[in-house]
Amino acid sequence: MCARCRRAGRRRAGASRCGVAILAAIELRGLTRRYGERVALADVTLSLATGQTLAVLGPNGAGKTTLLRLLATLLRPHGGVVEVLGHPLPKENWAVRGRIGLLGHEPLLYRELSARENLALHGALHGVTGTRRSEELLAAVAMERRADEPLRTLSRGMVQRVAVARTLLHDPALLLLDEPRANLDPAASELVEPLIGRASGRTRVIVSHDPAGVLAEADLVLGLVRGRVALLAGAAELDAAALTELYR
Amino acid sequence: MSAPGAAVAPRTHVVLAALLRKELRVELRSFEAVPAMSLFSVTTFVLFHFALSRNTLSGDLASGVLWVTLLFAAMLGINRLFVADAEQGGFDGFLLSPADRSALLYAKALTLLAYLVVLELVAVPAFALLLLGPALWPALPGLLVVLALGDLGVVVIGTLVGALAVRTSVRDLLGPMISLPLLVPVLLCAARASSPVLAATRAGPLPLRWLVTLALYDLVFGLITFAVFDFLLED
Amino acid sequence: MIPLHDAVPYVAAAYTVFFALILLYLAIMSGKLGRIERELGELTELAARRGAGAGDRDEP
Amino acid sequence: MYGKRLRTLALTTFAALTLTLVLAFFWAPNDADQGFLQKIFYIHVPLAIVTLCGFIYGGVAAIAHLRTHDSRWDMRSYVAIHLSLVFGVGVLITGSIWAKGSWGVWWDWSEPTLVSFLLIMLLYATYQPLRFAIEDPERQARYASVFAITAGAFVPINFVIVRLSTAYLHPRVLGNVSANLPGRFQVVFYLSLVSIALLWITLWRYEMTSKHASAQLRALRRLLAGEDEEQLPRRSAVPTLSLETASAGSAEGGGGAR
Repeated sequence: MCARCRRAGRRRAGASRCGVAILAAIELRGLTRRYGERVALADVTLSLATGQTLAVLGPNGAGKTTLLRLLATLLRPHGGVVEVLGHPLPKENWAVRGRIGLLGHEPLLYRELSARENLALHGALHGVTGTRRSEELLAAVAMERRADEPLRTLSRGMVQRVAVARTLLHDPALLLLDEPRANLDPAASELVEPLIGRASGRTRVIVSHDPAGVLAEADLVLGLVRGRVALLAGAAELDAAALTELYR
Repeated sequence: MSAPGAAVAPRTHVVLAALLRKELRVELRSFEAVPAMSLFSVTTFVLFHFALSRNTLSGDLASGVLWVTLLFAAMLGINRLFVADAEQGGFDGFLLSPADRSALLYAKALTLLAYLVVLELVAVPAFALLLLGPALWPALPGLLVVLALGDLGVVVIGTLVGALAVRTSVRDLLGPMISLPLLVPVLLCAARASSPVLAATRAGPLPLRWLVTLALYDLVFGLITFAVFDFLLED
Repeated sequence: MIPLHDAVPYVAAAYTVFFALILLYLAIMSGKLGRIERELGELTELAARRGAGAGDRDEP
Repeated sequence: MYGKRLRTLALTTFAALTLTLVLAFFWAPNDADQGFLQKIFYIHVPLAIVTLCGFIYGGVAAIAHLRTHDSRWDMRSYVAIHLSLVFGVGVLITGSIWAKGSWGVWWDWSEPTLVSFLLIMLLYATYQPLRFAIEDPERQARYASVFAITAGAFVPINFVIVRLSTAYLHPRVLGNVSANLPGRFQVVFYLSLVSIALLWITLWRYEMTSKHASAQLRALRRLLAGEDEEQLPRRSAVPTLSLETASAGSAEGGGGAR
């Protein structure tokens, strides 16, 4: 039972709702999301067990980012059932927020503030007390030396590393990564691997345009074309050819 | 492999303090809003001097000029209020956290109030120096009361309209276009309330009728803003 | 109390403005109706072509 | 589904309006001090009242939209405000004609209804630009509803405060003219109020029917032409109806409207 559910007075014993070892980290049944009259996501159904990695592939505008933002409780589903970390969305957004780490194209950091100040703000928003965790992460992404300079003076790669530290500051149970390796040079990629890579042991959803690369890390692969599920299979059964066919 | 325990949901005042610290730092380092507002107000007084070709003002005219200037200077603050959050992903960063949504409303309202107070620290003395006929000192206590209530009105409407207009394509136009009509009652009550205080002969008493109306207006729109603000964030 | 014949033009003006406004509004709305009608025409034609093209299913 | 009772509604409105005109001009006596000019009163004041109620209904529909996330409420709010804006223009013009007739000036700051109406129109004139400035249809609808609620609350408050300020200057007799009208005036006034309200409702349903028809037309086009051929939706302030909810609730739609 996570701390928040206990505090919220959830006494229903044995409820799968927030049992610690919940089976499926993500459960989608017939998920739909519209953009005005057009469909952004139509009838997406999948189940991702805790600790596994889902790779989401597909041409631009297929709804990959929409799916990611929806899982991050930033977008409301228009239809279907969405359960993240055992909590149905959007009814129990509160229980899921703070347990999700979103790393997207935007670092979600203030350029005028330094890395430490940004992490302090993010920590306060998430109820993370003390600076032990943020110092640890700054060291992990090798940014502790330039942690007090405003971010606007840092390079895009460095900001992305601080963004990785932000994503992990509140120790999320689920990582949502939108092309995490963009803007990262090989050395930096190596550095963040234990944090957001397979080695981190967290449940992950990765949106990527590099089928071969992501195939190695994924347990489950979802192919989206114009918002519809074009392909949903275990990574083992797929090869790069099937994936490139997706982009034709 | 148990799911890592979630951090307990943060208490609102902790979040509020963090947001205010951020606002203070961002403003002190980028100096976007406050200097512009203060300079704008002094320049506007000079414009009024030439436009009305009057060396000193008092009574209705003085309070009118003062309040119109403060209102337009406030427009600059309202336009800048949410820009940093909209452009640098501040909204998403905040929405991802379990923090209470209205903490952002309180933080932004207090920030706008701080903008206005600093603005008035510059504008009111400048006004007294440049245009005000009667002495400022006897009028100051009454004027401060009206300024306080007027600022509340501007803060309530400004925060709501600032959030409404910031993520649109014509934000600098839409902000003032929507907030000015909504602020007319605030301007009306504030100007009527402060005109006897700035009277030429002796600083007269504050008209209670306008103060009460202004306070009620602030209260009603404060409740409305509180009720609808969250809908501006959720997607 | 302004004399009768002075008042008539104002009253007439007010009522004509009222009706003119309503008629203008109806004109705009009928423009929209025209557009809907034209688009429907296009679609029925598309459906007919689609129906003929398919050939096997008998279109209702 | 909105067109069902439209014809009967239109006929009743037509009958009510003609009856009002006939009674206003041939049955009601001339006013003691305003004379024949007072006839404008039968158009101007009911139009103002109906327009204000239209704006307030726009706010109520917006509240329903925010609570239920149902795009039909957003459409109702949009059409109500759009129509009230058109009526509001009528109020301002007839008001200034009346001011010209009775006080010799096209605009009179001491007439509270005119002043507060100008303010309300200035505020609601930003409704369309606000909608047009937001591209994402979902967010457009939500921001428009937030605006409609705030502006809807502003309408009565502003009416009171402006009346407070002008009456404070020099009280006008016109303030409560509709209250102490002798018999015949009162009958014609309320009849006119009812008929203009009916007119507003008829036009509202008429526009709802038209908007709903074009929404279904676009859906039909998507079905026939398939997804890809459909070009990017051009930006518009008009709300988009998500038809699943709309068609699903068609039975309710007819009854529930207004």
